Amino acid sequence: MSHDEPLRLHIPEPTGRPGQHTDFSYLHLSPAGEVQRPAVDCQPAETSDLAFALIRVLDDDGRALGPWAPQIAPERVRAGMRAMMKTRIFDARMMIAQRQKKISFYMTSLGEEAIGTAHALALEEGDMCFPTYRQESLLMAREVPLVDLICQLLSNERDPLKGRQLPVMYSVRKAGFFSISGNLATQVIQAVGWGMASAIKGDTKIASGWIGDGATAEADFHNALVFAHVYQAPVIINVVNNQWAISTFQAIAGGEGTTFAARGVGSGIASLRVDGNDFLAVYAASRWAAERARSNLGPTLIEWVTYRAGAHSTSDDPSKYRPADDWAHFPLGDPIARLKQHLIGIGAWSEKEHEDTQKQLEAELAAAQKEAESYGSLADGHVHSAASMFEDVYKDMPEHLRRQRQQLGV
Amino acid sequence: MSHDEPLRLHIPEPTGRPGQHTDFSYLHLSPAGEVQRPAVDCQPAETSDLAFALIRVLDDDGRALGPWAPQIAPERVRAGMRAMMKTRIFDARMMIAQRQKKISFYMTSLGEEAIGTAHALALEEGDMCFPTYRQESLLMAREVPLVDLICQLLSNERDPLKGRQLPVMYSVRKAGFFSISGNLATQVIQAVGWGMASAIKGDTKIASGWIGDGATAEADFHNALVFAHVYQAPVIINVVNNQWAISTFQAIAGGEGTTFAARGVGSGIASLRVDGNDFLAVYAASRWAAERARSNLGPTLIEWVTYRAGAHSTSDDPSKYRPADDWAHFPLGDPIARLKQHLIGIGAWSEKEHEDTQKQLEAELAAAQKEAESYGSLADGHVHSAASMFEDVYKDMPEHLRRQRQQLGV
Amino acid sequence: MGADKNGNSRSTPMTMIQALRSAMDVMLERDANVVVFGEDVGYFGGVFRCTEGLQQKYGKSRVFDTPISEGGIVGAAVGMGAYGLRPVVEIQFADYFYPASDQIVSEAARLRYRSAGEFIAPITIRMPCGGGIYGGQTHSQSPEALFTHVCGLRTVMPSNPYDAKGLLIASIENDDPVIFLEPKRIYNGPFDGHHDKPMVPWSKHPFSEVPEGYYTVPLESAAVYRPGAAVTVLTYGTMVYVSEAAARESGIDAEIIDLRSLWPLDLETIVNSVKKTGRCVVVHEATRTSGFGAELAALVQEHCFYHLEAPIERVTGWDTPYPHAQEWAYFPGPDRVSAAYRRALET
Amino acid sequence: MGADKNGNSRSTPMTMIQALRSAMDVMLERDANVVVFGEDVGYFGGVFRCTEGLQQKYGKSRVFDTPISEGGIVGAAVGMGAYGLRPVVEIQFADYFYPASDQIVSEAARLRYRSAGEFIAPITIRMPCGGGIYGGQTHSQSPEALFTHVCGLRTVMPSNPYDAKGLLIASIENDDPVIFLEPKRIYNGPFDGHHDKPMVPWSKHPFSEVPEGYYTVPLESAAVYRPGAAVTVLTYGTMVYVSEAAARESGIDAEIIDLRSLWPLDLETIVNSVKKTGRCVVVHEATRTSGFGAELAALVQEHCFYHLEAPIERVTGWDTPYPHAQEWAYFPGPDRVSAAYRRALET
Ligand SMILES: Cc1ncc(C[n+]2csc(CCOP(=O)(O)OP(=O)(O)O)c2C)c(N)n1
Ligand SMILES: Cc1ncc(C[n+]2csc(CCOP(=O)(O)OP(=O)(O)O)c2C)c(N)n1
Ligand SMILES: [Mg+2]
Ligand SMILES: [Mg+2]
Repeated sequence: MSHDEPLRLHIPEPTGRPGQHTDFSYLHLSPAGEVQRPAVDCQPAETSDLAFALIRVLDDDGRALGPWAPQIAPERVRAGMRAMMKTRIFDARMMIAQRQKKISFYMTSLGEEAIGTAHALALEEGDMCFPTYRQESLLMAREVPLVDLICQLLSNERDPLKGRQLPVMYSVRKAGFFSISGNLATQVIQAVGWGMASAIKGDTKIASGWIGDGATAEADFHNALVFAHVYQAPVIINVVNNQWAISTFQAIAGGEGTTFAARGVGSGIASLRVDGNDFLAVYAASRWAAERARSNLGPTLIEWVTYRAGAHSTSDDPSKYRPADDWAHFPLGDPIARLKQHLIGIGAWSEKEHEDTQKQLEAELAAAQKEAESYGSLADGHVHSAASMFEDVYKDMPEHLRRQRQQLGV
Repeated sequence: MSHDEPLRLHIPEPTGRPGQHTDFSYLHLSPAGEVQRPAVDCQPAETSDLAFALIRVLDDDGRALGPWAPQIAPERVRAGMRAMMKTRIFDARMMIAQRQKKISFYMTSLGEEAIGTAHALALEEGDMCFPTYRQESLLMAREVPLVDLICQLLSNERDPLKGRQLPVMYSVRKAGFFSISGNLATQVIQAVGWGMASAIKGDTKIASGWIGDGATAEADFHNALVFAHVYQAPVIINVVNNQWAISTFQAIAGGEGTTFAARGVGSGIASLRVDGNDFLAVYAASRWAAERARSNLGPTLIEWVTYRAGAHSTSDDPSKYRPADDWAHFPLGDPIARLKQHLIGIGAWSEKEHEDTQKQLEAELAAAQKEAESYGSLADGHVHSAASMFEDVYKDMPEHLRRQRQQLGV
Repeated sequence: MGADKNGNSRSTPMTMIQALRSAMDVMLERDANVVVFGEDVGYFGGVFRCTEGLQQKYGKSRVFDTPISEGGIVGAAVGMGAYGLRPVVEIQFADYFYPASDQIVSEAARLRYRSAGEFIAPITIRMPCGGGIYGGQTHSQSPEALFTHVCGLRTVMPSNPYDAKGLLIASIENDDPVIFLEPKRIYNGPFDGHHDKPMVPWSKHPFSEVPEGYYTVPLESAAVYRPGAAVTVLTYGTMVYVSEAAARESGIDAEIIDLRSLWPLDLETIVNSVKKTGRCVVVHEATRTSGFGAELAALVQEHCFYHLEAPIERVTGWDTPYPHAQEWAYFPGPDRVSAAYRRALET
Repeated sequence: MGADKNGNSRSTPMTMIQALRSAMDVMLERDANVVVFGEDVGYFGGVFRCTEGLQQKYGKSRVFDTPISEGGIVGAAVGMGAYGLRPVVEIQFADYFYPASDQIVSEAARLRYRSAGEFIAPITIRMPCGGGIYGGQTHSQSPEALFTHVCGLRTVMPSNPYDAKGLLIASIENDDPVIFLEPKRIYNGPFDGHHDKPMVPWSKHPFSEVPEGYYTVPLESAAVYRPGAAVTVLTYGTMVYVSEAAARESGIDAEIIDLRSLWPLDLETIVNSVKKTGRCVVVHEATRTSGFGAELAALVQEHCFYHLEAPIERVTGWDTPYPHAQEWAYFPGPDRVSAAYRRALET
């Protein structure tokens, strides 16, 4: 250990770059069914090894194994299946609409559909999610009217957000879906605050905050962990580790040699690391965390291990920084295919039903899109009035904004 | 686990309030000599249990025990003893000067003298500390001219900081002591940046960042952990857990049911929890961390468990929020008394030498204070000129500041 | 002003601190959705004692201590506001709001707009500001201009106990996020800039008569603190008293307007006065460049150009950090303000 | 300007992006203490491609990716600056600087002052700003006024490739912290506000001739972009071209001053022009209230009061968040600027 050796800066690198094959062994997978399931009222420290293991229920043959295999009616799982498929179809159609310049910008959740879907099913009505831009599956599971969503994407005259927000920055209060911020990471401490408010009022509702692997590096994530821990807030902190943050690998966000779940444990928060492409594992872990929160047992952090199969957004080209076929090699597979295999295995689904559902959803979406497009789009100028731009800055429009509106002549 | 029970907000409380006796069992002490000492090149995860245990060398009888007992020449320990005593005397005298209104504000480090002292001895010349306002012991160990420090406190004409900073907000570059910020927590990520710079340049110098238990709640602490981990920066992150942050107990900062060291482990950083009132333990842990950093093995977080024996600052009255005699019951005792007992035990110190040193230091300090006071003080108006107020805002004074200086007529 | 507009006749002399505490007390009592939190505000009652006794009275889940994380404090408040509470949070010193910038600017200020009204952030962020207490650069700042530039925020600064209570209640009841700046130099008495003179307590000042119960002072309304004919002075906070001292000492009949609400602003009162006097001096303690005085000067020349007989003067803190030892060379005291009055009248 | 003042004669047409990249390239080459980092700037070369190829050329410890933490990026840069490096960091969009506020304001800007020169923060913080790309409220902001209010910072905004490179090199070499704002709408061509017309590439513009080597454009110096006699226009960034279009379309002989350095400012050039024209219009894209235009208006009336024949007009973004769908109703385009010219000339 000579002190004369010069220091050098360590820069983490992904295990695969364009033209290579990613070595996914860094993920440290556990076999399905192997990880213990502690009691809901366990101490946070008892989850230490869960933060390094990976909770999985579905094995490679689609069988549900182990203590985390949830009690869930097949009907609910089928609903989840539909919501996942709907999410994927929605994303695919909207991508096309963006390429056709009908909508100005889009972000898909391809490959991550299980997480929001199963999580939404595990929550109760009235619970509030504080999502990022990649949780459209929460909306699909909560059956939000598609026309409203597409009008938001089209920024048209029926956009519920009056054309103010970029496409995908939804706000759907009645579905327990908080207004999405363009500034990363701000919403998790807000979720904690919402949960604290529920506790202050003696309510029974819980909050669920969402953040990407990359955004956990933002300081606001720390604020969320500290406040959630100190006040034992009834909140679930979801870290969606899809391995990438635009062009940077999760190691650049701090994932190297540790896990995002481990951060939670270190902060005194019960934490789980879960196969995010395993619908049943997502459901089970979400239920565990929700029950914990609702029983005054405090917050849970869940790291969902998944893969961002598509581009970061329609402005991005991932083949510049990672192998083009990376997703095909991702060891946790495709959440829809995996649940399909399981459902068929237990006799609750069939190839035919899958195809029928696909067609039916395609039709439903086509109809919704058609209707939404009939209300215009940003491209054709059918947007909310310029006058509406001055509203909602304050509750009541102050003098200076009235003056400015007048100056604009609207 | 009924869901109908209302939620409630948990608000952590200290285990003692004015008029009570604090129950210090929450500290979870380990006996001296019991905690393992992993190899300097261990993996961060191998320090998991160290983050919950407490590294201690000196037992109640002043014997140095166990694998952490450092190799250190008695002469160095004696130098440390002197620096600790000097710190305490300095603090006491400056407190009096503040009460006499000679200086406008003061903060003591009473009870925490071992930490900066032993840490400074464990670093090398050229290493850079990024301290808080409670690390004057670093300066004493590095034998910074006392007159300069007192001139800073007096804000007088010889204040090296030109009267710009509150007393105690020193900056002593040549002693490896970075300019103290009044805004909490900002300096730790800067320490990480400094360490990264050293690594970028292939230098051999390391950085040492300092933060209080309370300030770890600030988001900048997270930035420091993330960057230190990602780039394996050659840095030591010192968390001085003196149990209090002004009036709030360390549980309000997130210490309840976990430790501050655990945060480090969760972030993938090797972390130690150390008896901060045990000079030898401080020295040993600091050496371990410094060697790790200097050998390209990455950062270490050290939680120093100690007690803020005095008021937060001269503006504070701790008897309002904690038992007045709390320190007397603090189980880790007084660092000076403990080292004295050890040194006498090994025959390297005596009561007489202690008294002589005390007297000699008192005299040295009295002389320094006298000289410093001869250069005036804020109270008597012997401060840097008003014109100097406009300097150093930029490297070269821009036009508008020249204009403003002129307007002031100076 | 000793009498209460709302018919509540019992008044007591209060300091600013007592008045602010009384405002929170009244609102905690009236509205179960009001919660108060911040660093050291719970058990201890705040480093300036503004929340003393409130935790004992309303319980730990209505009034509580927080981790030292301004970003966390405001972020949590935004979430609570979305739930339906009305958080009143304290930033220990205005100098420490920066870690909360993103939550204030990108979240609280924009939430109603971006969600088209689905979610709102009806939060009040109290922060002691200003110098004059030898606090050095991190206990003296007046960052109001960093807030007035952010659409969606309201910025308020009272200058006396009566207004402090009435404006704080109005702010807590307001559905927009309010930055409530408290000039700490006048917490315990009006301060006219003569730091070498003995402190005057609030009890000697008429605006320290404060109704014990509920009342409001409306936002967006300025007060003519001292009517006058020679020059219009636009100011707020501590500088109201400095401007008054300058009027007294210079013998210049200044009309001193205490803005109270910085933004949105009571422009009408300003314009009427400047049209009358034809001269205008803006006084604030914050650094000059891009300070709120710049906006005031820009507005006045826009709206009163043809009435102005002299350039609008700005008397402000210098464009340097607030120094510790040179505090009184930095502070824009009565002499500098008097000189500006004279310059404004020279032509 | 096709020729290089410093004797380096080889010039090439460059876009703003290429010019910025070239500035970093030159400085990475010349000074081993220059390092470049930020979100996605390393392997990928930046979401706007400004750092493309630099990591390959200078290695991973000179040009690297960072965690998504603007506070961490600037905080680390301050520490590196204290060590002796010259960090050049990118904030992906100016809208995302807020998490770095405390490190910028309380640390970088004050370090030299508070340490009496022992430590400095010679860092350059690049950030794309401004709208016109349908980016909505979090990809369109122009927060310059939040920086110009902070003493100790320099704020710079180029409007063309030549200046972009020369100013960026000057900023990197400067020992003060510099906020370097890049109007992203003109990264690939000058944009005059006519969003429905085809985009003009930089290659058609004389200032796209950029020397390949080292040269600087001095800080604190404005450029008269278009000489004129009727009215002085104070502007910067994208708005230079909008102001020019307005002059062309209105037929008004506007003297357009491109400030380039917002603060510290080249006041002399401004004052000389206003004294000549007697009229002044300030144009910026940022929201109006407490925008940098307020400071400009305040300064101009302070220094040119007796020469002014009409109120100083401000043409700015409205005081609302930057909306997505109503982008062109928000953007202060040539029509609004022309109308202001006319108003300024009316009297
Ligand atoms: C404060 C802030 N900084 C930077 C950005 C730019 N940005 C948008 S998304 C993104 C990557 C986020 O990655 P991750 O959190 O992993 O989420 P994912 O996109 O993978 O779902 C970045 C850097 C931003 N929106 N906000
Ligand atoms: C950003 C910021 N917020 C708040 C403060 C006010 N403040 C100064 S010291 C302090 C307590 C710090 O406690 P801790 O970190 O435990 O350090 P200790 O005083 O115990 O050494 C607080 C709240 C500050 N200086 N900066
Ligand atoms: Mg990601
Ligand atoms: Mg402490």
